[in-house]
Amino acid sequence: MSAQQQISTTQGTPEDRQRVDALQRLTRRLHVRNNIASAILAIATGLGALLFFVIIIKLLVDGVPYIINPNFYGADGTGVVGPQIFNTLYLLVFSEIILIPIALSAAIYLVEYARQGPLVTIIHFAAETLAGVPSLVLGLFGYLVFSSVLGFGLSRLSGILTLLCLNFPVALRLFEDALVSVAREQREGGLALGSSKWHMIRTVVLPSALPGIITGVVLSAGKVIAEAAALIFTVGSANPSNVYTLNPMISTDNLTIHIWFLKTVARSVRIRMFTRSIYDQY
Amino acid sequence: MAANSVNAEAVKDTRSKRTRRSRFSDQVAHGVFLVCAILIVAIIFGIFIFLGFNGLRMFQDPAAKNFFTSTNWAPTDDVPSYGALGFILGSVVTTLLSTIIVTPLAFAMALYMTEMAPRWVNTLLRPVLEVFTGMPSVVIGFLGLIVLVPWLTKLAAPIAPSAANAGVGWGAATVILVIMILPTVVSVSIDALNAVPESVREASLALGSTRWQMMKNAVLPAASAGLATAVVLGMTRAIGEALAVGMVLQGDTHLPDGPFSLGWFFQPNINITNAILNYFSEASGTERNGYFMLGFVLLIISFLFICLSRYIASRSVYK
Amino acid sequence: MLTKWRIAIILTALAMLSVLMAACGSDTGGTTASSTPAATTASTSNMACEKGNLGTGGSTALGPLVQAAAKAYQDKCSGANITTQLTGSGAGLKGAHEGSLQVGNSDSFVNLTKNPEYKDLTDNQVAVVVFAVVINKDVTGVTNLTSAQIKDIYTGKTTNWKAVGGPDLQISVISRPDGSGTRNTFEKYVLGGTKESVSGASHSTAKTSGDVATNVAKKSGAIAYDTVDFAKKNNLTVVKIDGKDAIADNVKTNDYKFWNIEHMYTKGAATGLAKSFIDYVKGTDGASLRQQFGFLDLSAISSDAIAAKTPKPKHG
Amino acid sequence: MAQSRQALYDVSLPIREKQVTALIGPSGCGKSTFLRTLNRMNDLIPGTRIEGEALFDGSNIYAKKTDVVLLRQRIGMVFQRPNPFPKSIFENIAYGLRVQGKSQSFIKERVEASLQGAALWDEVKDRLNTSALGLSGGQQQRLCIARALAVQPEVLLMDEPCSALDPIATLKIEELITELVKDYTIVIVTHNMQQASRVSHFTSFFLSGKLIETASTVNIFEHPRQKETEDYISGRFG
Repeated sequence: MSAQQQISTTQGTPEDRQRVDALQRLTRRLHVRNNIASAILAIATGLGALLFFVIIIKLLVDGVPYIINPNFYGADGTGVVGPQIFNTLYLLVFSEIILIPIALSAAIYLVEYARQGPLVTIIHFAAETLAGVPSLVLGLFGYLVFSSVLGFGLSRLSGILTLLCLNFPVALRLFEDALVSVAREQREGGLALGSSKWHMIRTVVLPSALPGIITGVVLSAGKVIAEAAALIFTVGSANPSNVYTLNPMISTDNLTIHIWFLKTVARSVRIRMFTRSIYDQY
Repeated sequence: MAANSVNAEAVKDTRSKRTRRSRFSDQVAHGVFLVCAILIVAIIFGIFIFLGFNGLRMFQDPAAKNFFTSTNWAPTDDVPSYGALGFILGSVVTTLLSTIIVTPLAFAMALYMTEMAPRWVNTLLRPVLEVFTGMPSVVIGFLGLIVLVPWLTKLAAPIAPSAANAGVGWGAATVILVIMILPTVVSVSIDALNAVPESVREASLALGSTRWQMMKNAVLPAASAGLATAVVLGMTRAIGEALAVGMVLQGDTHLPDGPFSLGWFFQPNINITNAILNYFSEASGTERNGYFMLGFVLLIISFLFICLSRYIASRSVYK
Repeated sequence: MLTKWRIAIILTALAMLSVLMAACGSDTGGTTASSTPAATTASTSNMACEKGNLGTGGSTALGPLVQAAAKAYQDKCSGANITTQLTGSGAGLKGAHEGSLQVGNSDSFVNLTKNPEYKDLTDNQVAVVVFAVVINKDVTGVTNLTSAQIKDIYTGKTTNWKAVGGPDLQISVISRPDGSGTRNTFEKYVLGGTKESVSGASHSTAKTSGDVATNVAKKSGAIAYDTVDFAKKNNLTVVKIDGKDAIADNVKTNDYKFWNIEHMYTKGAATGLAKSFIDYVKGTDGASLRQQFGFLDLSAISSDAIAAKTPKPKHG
Repeated sequence: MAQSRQALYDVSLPIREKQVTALIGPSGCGKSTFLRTLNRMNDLIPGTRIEGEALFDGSNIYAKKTDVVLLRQRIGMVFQRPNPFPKSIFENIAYGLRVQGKSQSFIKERVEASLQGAALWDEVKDRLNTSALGLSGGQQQRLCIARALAVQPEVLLMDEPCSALDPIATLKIEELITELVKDYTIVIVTHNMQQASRVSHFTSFFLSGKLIETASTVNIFEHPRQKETEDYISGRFG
């Protein structure tokens, strides 16, 4: 930009001069305060960031030697996590298989079918409340309902169902966002062609919302991989020896429970070492 | 002509059949979706009912009447006592303390990142924050155990009652909670600050405020509801955090001896989640219901937090 | 949305990485698992194999035996999946009662006065476990403790090793949690029915047998109780109780009192895989495993000794 | 920031004290950008580059030693859309004074004076503590003017202050401007030529980032010297 302009004011009157001088002194003080505050903010951010980076670096430095060691993934003996990785993935895959259709259906209902009203408010409130329930409490609930009352025992199935409770509100929210973001015109275009609502949703809304749905799936997957408290009472903390099966009724531990169990139950130095690298799989 | 009309009939017929079928499938789909949506309500009701029923059943036992008033949790004594106040105190103290530490730090980070930081800082820090928001709590607890606890043991030995145990307890738990909830509170605060329209900032600057005055007097008040929500969310997370905190608390069922003091923060201590985590699986009878009751207490507290955050959010100016 | 996507990509990449690694892991893992069958028991078998899933859990003292037996059983009988949780006797009984486990392993009899609801559990006695009082290696000169001395330590009356003939060193008392079968046995047969009542900074609770072993080895001036087997395998110093060594001969006659019968409780009578597996643990097939993990056979114990450990049914 | 583009070329324009100077021109002609250079609000847009100088009170606004905060305290601004803070009416007006750390009694006095100056006092005097967001659009805009007046600036920049308002509210603002000019130097950007002719003493016509013509309002509307100006004023394009 190139510009030249001039604003003229009264040069002369002493009152004006005085006023400007006073303002000048004031702003100088303000600048000092501004600089102090900015420095404090920057330092706080620096400290926070330092904390996070130190943790990441610590995990990487301690974990990588195990990550690249194939024995680490073995099935048998101390200091191997082959079964735990398998179980983490098992829980991940099957909990998503149950979660996706249910949460997606609920999201479709809320976005496409439901009229604004008490029901929708209740469902949203329920979802928000469920999202705030501590996972340990969900674990107690899972133990009561799935392990004891329904008789699934300590099993992968109980764990998967508990994970469904844990992830339902998260996935519902993300799926809803994904569906809402599909443009109105696209829907109307579909309906105008005379297709039924469900047909329109299947052929128009779902494909357009796919990226958002995938985001929801991946984010809920992150929660499954990280979860432990909800699973301790529902899938247990031990493995049968032939763990590589799809059998949903057996009790198995996952990576996070494994670390917890080792740290509180079996503390041997060697085992302690390898758990550091768990984050890296995550 | 006749052939034509027959054809038309046939076409009409198949068409109506198809519409009927599609209308039917639409209704089935609608029903299924409704059931799935209702399921979430059923789950949350189920949680309240099952935990509440099992938890409140403990009060059939007259020994449980001091649940909220005593700190003596001794379920296997000859005269059992079910005072859970110590657990509740532990959860409340660590949660409040970590919130008090996190709040200014998180607001400072969020302000810096939204109002002042060069772009590369955000590019670098945002993904880190997101990853830490989803970090397994076990990993943090584990790091706490191998890094923080030995370090605190050395540092806090002079003020702790037992030098060997000085690293564990409420102090370590508070630090762990700070690491656990800081990313959440920062992320939500950043969203709240970003929701404040640029015009508010312009208005402040045009009136001759410095950037700091703009943040303090215009942006923070405008984002106050969102920021409060962030803090409440952090507290919800903190009060329910189990494994990471349990790993560094290492207390049994009793508060330390003596009056509440600084030393309490640097010796094995207790909270609600640690009690459930360690003793639920072995408990039976009234004690078992006692742990359900503790779970129910957690549930109620987090429910109140959710209600609070909803109330705050409903009052927010910018969404 | 953009950040979400970035995270999504990071997570997907990591997830795929771990799938890849797990795939490699399970390849090698599968072969190691199947290449180490329990050859010792292969020939003697005339047992009936059962298929299905069995969740066992509870006592951390009995746990290693059950785990090893489960592995041997599964190697022999494909189609059986047996899991063993090491969570404590109380948890085993509770699990069996509430249905989260099919078999509850316990170091002690069900206490029906305290837990009347457990009357639905059926007792299956499988072996005898011997416990020991163990001390940290710093405590020199202490080789024997009387029941009374141990009682004083665990009720907080004695706080220094000097009082029982040891060095001038604070006693660090390690307990097991309430509900632990080991603790019940300890209180009943060593403390003579008195409850432990130590608290404060010199007291700590170890959740499992393995945890006890680690803590005693680590903590200066520590005293604890654990199974003889864990004590031996972790090279802990075992003390005599009332002058009696923790050896089989003293147990058979009940001269050494700190032992108990190991139980595998089932809800109702054991059937199917549960019955088959319990028979395996206590039968001839499990003999070598029992020996390996330091358990004595029930048949080796005098009937008087057994009777002394069995709770008398109440009169009236 | 996909594209960078020069918004203004060789603009040279005097602004006279205690007069209303109107900047007119079609959308995107650079008149708002020009206005924002006068109190350096364009600093807020990342990647802006400025050459040349703007003289205010004898010194260059773009000189290195210029204190932007001081500058903005002396040159107030009213924006296109009313942008009250989500605070009470009183706190909105008091904002700039609090920034300057004035005493409470002084603030009270100034708040009333500025609200009266902005012809809003009678409408809001009974509800000074209610939220400013509850006011109508026209009231909000007058509130923003009052807010700018409260700190007693020497110059008032107005960026299409009426574009988001209905005709009645617009009329009120226009009346207000003619009142204010007795004490303030006002620069107003408007796309509404009638408005420019009603309120301003001098008018400058911008087109594609260039200053085409600047003259007294009467002259520019009745005897435009440039062809483009004439075309625009007579409504032949724009």
